Amino acid sequence: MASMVPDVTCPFCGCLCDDVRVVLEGGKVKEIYNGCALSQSRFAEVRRTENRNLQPLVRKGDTKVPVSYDEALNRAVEILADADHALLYGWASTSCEAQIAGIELAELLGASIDDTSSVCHGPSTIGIQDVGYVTATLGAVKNRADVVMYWGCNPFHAHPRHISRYTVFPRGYFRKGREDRKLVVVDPRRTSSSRIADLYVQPEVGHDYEILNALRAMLRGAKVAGPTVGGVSIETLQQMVEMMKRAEFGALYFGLGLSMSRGKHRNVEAALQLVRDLNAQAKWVIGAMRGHYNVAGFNEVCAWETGFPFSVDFTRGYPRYNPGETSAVDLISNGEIDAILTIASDPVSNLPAEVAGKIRTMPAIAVDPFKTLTTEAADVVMPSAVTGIEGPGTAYRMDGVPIELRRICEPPQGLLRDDEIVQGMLQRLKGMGSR
Amino acid sequence: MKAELVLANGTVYDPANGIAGERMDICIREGKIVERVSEGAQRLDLAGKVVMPGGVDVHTHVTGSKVNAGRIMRPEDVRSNVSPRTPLTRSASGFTVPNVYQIGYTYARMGYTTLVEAAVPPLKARHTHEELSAIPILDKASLVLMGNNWLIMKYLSEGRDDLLREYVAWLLEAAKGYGIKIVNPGGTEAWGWGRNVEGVRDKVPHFGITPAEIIKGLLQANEGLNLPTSVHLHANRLGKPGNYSTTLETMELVRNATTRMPRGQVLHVVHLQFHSYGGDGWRNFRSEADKVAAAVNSSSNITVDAGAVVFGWSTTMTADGPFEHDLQRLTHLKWTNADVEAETGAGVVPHFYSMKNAVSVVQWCTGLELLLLIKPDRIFLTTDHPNAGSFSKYPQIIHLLMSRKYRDAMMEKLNPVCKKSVLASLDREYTLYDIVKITRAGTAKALGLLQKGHLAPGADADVAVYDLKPDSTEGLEKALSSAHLVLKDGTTVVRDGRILAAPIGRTYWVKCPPTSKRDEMIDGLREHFRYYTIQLGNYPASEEHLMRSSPVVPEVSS
Amino acid sequence: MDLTLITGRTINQGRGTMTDRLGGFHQRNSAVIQMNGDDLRELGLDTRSLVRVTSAFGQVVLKAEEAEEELPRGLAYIPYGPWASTLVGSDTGGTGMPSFKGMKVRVQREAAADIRPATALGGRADG
Amino acid sequence: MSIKLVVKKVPAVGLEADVIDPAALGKKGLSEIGRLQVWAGRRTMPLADPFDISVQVPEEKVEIHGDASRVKRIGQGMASGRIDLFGDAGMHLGNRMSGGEIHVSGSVSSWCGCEMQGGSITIAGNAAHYLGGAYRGSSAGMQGGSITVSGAAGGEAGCRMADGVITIGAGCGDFAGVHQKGGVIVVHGPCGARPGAGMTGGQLILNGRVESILPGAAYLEEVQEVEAAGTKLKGPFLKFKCDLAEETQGELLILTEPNKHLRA
Repeated sequence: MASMVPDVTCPFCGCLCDDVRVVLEGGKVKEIYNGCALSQSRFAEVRRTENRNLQPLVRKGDTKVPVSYDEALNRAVEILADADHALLYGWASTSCEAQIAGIELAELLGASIDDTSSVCHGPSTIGIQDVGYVTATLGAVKNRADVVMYWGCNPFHAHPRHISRYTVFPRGYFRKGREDRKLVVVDPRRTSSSRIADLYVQPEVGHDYEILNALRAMLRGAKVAGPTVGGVSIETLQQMVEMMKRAEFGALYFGLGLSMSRGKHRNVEAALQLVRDLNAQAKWVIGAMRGHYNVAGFNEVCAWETGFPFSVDFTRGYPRYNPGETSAVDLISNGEIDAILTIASDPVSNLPAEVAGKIRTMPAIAVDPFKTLTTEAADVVMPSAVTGIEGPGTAYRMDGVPIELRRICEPPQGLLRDDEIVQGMLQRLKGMGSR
Repeated sequence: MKAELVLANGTVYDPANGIAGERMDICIREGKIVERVSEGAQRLDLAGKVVMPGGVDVHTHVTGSKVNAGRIMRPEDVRSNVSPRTPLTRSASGFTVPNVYQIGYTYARMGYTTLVEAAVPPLKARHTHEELSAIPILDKASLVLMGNNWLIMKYLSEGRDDLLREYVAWLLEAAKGYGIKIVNPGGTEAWGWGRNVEGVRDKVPHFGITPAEIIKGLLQANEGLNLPTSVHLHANRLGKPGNYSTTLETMELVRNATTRMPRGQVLHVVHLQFHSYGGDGWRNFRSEADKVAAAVNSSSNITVDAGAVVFGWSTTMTADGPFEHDLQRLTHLKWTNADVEAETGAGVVPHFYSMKNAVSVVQWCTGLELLLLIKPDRIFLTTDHPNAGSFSKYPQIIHLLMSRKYRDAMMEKLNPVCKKSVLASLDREYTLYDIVKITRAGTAKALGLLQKGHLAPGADADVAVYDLKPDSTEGLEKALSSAHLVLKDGTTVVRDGRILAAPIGRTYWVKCPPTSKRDEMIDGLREHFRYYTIQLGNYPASEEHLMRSSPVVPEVSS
Repeated sequence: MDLTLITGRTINQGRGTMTDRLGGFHQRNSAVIQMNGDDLRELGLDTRSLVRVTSAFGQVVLKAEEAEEELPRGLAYIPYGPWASTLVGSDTGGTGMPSFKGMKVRVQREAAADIRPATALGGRADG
Repeated sequence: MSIKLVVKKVPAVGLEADVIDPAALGKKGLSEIGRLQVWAGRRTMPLADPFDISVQVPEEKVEIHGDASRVKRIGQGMASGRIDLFGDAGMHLGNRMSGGEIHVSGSVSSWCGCEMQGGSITIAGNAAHYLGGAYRGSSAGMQGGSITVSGAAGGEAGCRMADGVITIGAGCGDFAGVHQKGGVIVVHGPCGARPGAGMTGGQLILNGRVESILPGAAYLEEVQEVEAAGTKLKGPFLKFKCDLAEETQGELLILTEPNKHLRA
């Protein structure tokens, strides 16, 4: 018998769309409405089992054998408690409840904890720590913006409904629709998102800082030597400055094109300062296009629990923060880590190969609903329910709005949630008494 | 055998019950103050110690999206004050933007047992409650921002007081909030376009309504719903030279408003220090605290809190978005802003109050003048944490209030502008009795938390005991920062400044019964949610987010 | 041919990470290098040929294809995944962020070797 | 003679030795020094574990021999005394020091001399990133004292510098003198991209070939020589006002000869 669940929050990208309608049949997801292609895949995968871990595994000799959660949790705690400097990594695609337990576990262990933001928008946060963050919720942009700019990101591929649900197409209180807004796209690639832009600016790769620097200088009335800056003509830059100054409400969304290319946090900082300076004569806000559905949530949880947003080192019993030293890639490549717990992430696939290689040389625990290179490489594997579909929780949208994740169907037989697994490790560690 | 305890021979201060330093026993059973206990009860001899109710902070910014934005933006503040975990406590960090554990432990060590989060955007209430739930030991309540809410301004402009009241009731439950908070009414909405409103008669762009109408409309809804506390108001033109006239005009709006609730006040004006400035620019910037104090003293239905300044670094953070933009243009420090769709906004800017700077010193004088000139049952001690300073500095402010000599010694080190201040002429020295009024008795009453802020039978057994010498301020700050003993619901949580236990505190919120207008209001709400980016069904914060959820159900008036 | 490489998301890369990280869909959509059409033709390649891509940190065999998300000459794009990660160095320049975008790579026609499956990559000693 | 520490074995996860402060060690006897705590990850151990310690005459002078490249925080916050390091040093060498001297015959890792108030650091080899820089969120980096590197430096040398002198014998990475507001930075070798980004004050002098400069660097004139930190540097220099993107600007001086491409 089919039933329809409304207002389901999609646990995939930072848009965290909460208007998905899921049709269930026999307790399984049959199909969904309102979700994008990424959302379709996300809900579809829950039907299949061959790509999932279904049983806790522990390596004995060179094979991994099925065990109970109890045995897997004991082995995991044994590994972590034995380490001089463990790293608890991932956290971006799980609930705040699991993250809260993970931070307490890191503190009790004297370990370091980091989420995927250190290799995503970590540099953006570092830029914010230098100059601040003049932002707004997505609805403020939907209701007021007459100029929307996307810089170094390709929403049609990474955040498919961002443009249609939040910024340029929807009906806002003060804006009727697409015709009421100017769309500007700045990207070295002629992306599909740029096809619908009113103004497309194509810089040379890795010259964002020069362009932003020129825009800021021109905004202050300085004359910038041409004919081009970073492959963009002075006339185009002047056109951008005029358009930005005349905006009633402008919004600049930026992606990894700024935080990953040469300049990294300084690129983002220049964009943050440009938007800050614009507020002297217009009204502008800026927003980071956060990738995973709860990577922003980890930064919020980690900040209220420890004071710092990511890359936190508890080895001295209190939190320390220094991305570039206490961040996952640096800790591992500098050889400072001797055991790793990965949850809701796949570092062996996504981090540089040298780092992935080092992860393979140390005792490793992986918590993930799906088979990944990280779970294949791990010594202890604990499968978990898919948060947001098979387990409830809280997540934070890219603009900081907290939204409930729902459980809409049962996980495969006997699987625990991420937070239950992390709590399991935490209680066992507390049971071992102080070391 | 029920848990029974007697706090014997202490020197008790309980102004709500007229007790000013009497040696008496306080009996406790199962977390409550009781008339008497059985013989077998445990006795604690507190001879020579001062006993008072647990502190109740009426206005502090400790949780939620703008506080967290402050933590994220200021790692330099977070790393300036760290302490490692112990078997009983989590690690603590931060000074003006402390983490949740630092907040709970520091308040508890100071003998505070209840706090009120001063501002919650309803759309992000879930975030506030996740942080409130993480703060150990203290009971909490939070105030819901409504002074720039689109639907409220719409109902006010259409004269639909009935739907307004129903929506306010629904919003309080959706945000699990305890009371109504108004911040720069209309001004933060104007900031949605980069603008502001200038005075209480100024029209809000696109909504055609004035701050005065917003204040009076919400005040009427507050009394119509019999809410336990009054409206808490952050007036227009905060921080502007010459803004005292707006403050007087604002207070005038409620001159003849009344309430049936035991709290007595119809309006609580927050961090009055920031709203008591004269002059027309920074050169002739001066305090008008005496004029503002006179207005408060002459009114019978207004309470205020000080927002007193502490020298050194602070982190200013408020829903008053335009103010923070103006401050950043003045000081060029880093600035975070967060407009919230259809509801409110926020701004965060670090700030340094310098002993050598004339403006900072005038602000310092203004706060103390208000505290010394206004009657002690009408003004409460706050620093609008962390805007004017960290709450951990309350003991220093108490010391300044209790000792003219200490004030004079401090003024020697300051910019000489303080020599010409009203403060320099004030001799008044607070008694301990008055201090208890402005830090627990008065605040609990104004909040309508009738089981707090006093030690008569029936009250919660939240008790703070200090090593205070009766008539000297020597060692005062240390004694107040590190209580001899603190009980929360009868459980010992602090002894000699050390945390012994970290129980979970309650979260108070108001659950108004729906009236006949509920359905009509909900229909309007469903229509209004077209301008949100979250579904109506996912908007309310669920009760599970609250640790020890403690709803208060006001009785329905005709 | 020397090119500047950007790694990043594509919609199918996103779907691939969801449906089956170790399976064919992910490999078909992430073990690819998107290039400008003229660069492809200059190398005498078409969308069935295999290429060997070499950076200062590693090398990997991928399928070449003309970018739908149009690239200027001299620019190449590989979706995130174990194939792209083989080419990325771990020096973060004191920021925590490796250089995922903007590094120099050499692209050559590959006749012999085939695309290695994900399970053979991820920093394997024999990878 | 002084207090001598010879590296025996640095733990696999690295070591943090912020106790190595000449003034503190100078007042202690051998056994007491040996018992001081150092950190390997979350585990503490006595200083005598990773180091062989010998003390002839207790004195505010510490020698460190052997490979200390993975020993962090040597000389952190020191106020007086001297450290001679015959080898490489780890991160945060001499950070927040207010006085005294550190001499390193090898190279140092990142955050060397961060937010130092006074004293001097001389490095015969290279330095990594954030030399004399600011930690995350801090409004100022180096505020006094001097750092002299004979070799090269990494990125963001002198980040948010407020005062003091940094001299780099060879080249440096990107963003030299980023958000500099005072003090003097001199780079003798080739310099990466974007020097003087966000500069609001101070002097940034580049004697080697500069990869590229920002649009916010406004050319003023050519000057024959430059007076910086009490010494005269012979030019000619191209003099720029930098960074026009900020409220105020600092002085960016680039040796003309190797940088003709900048004025093309």
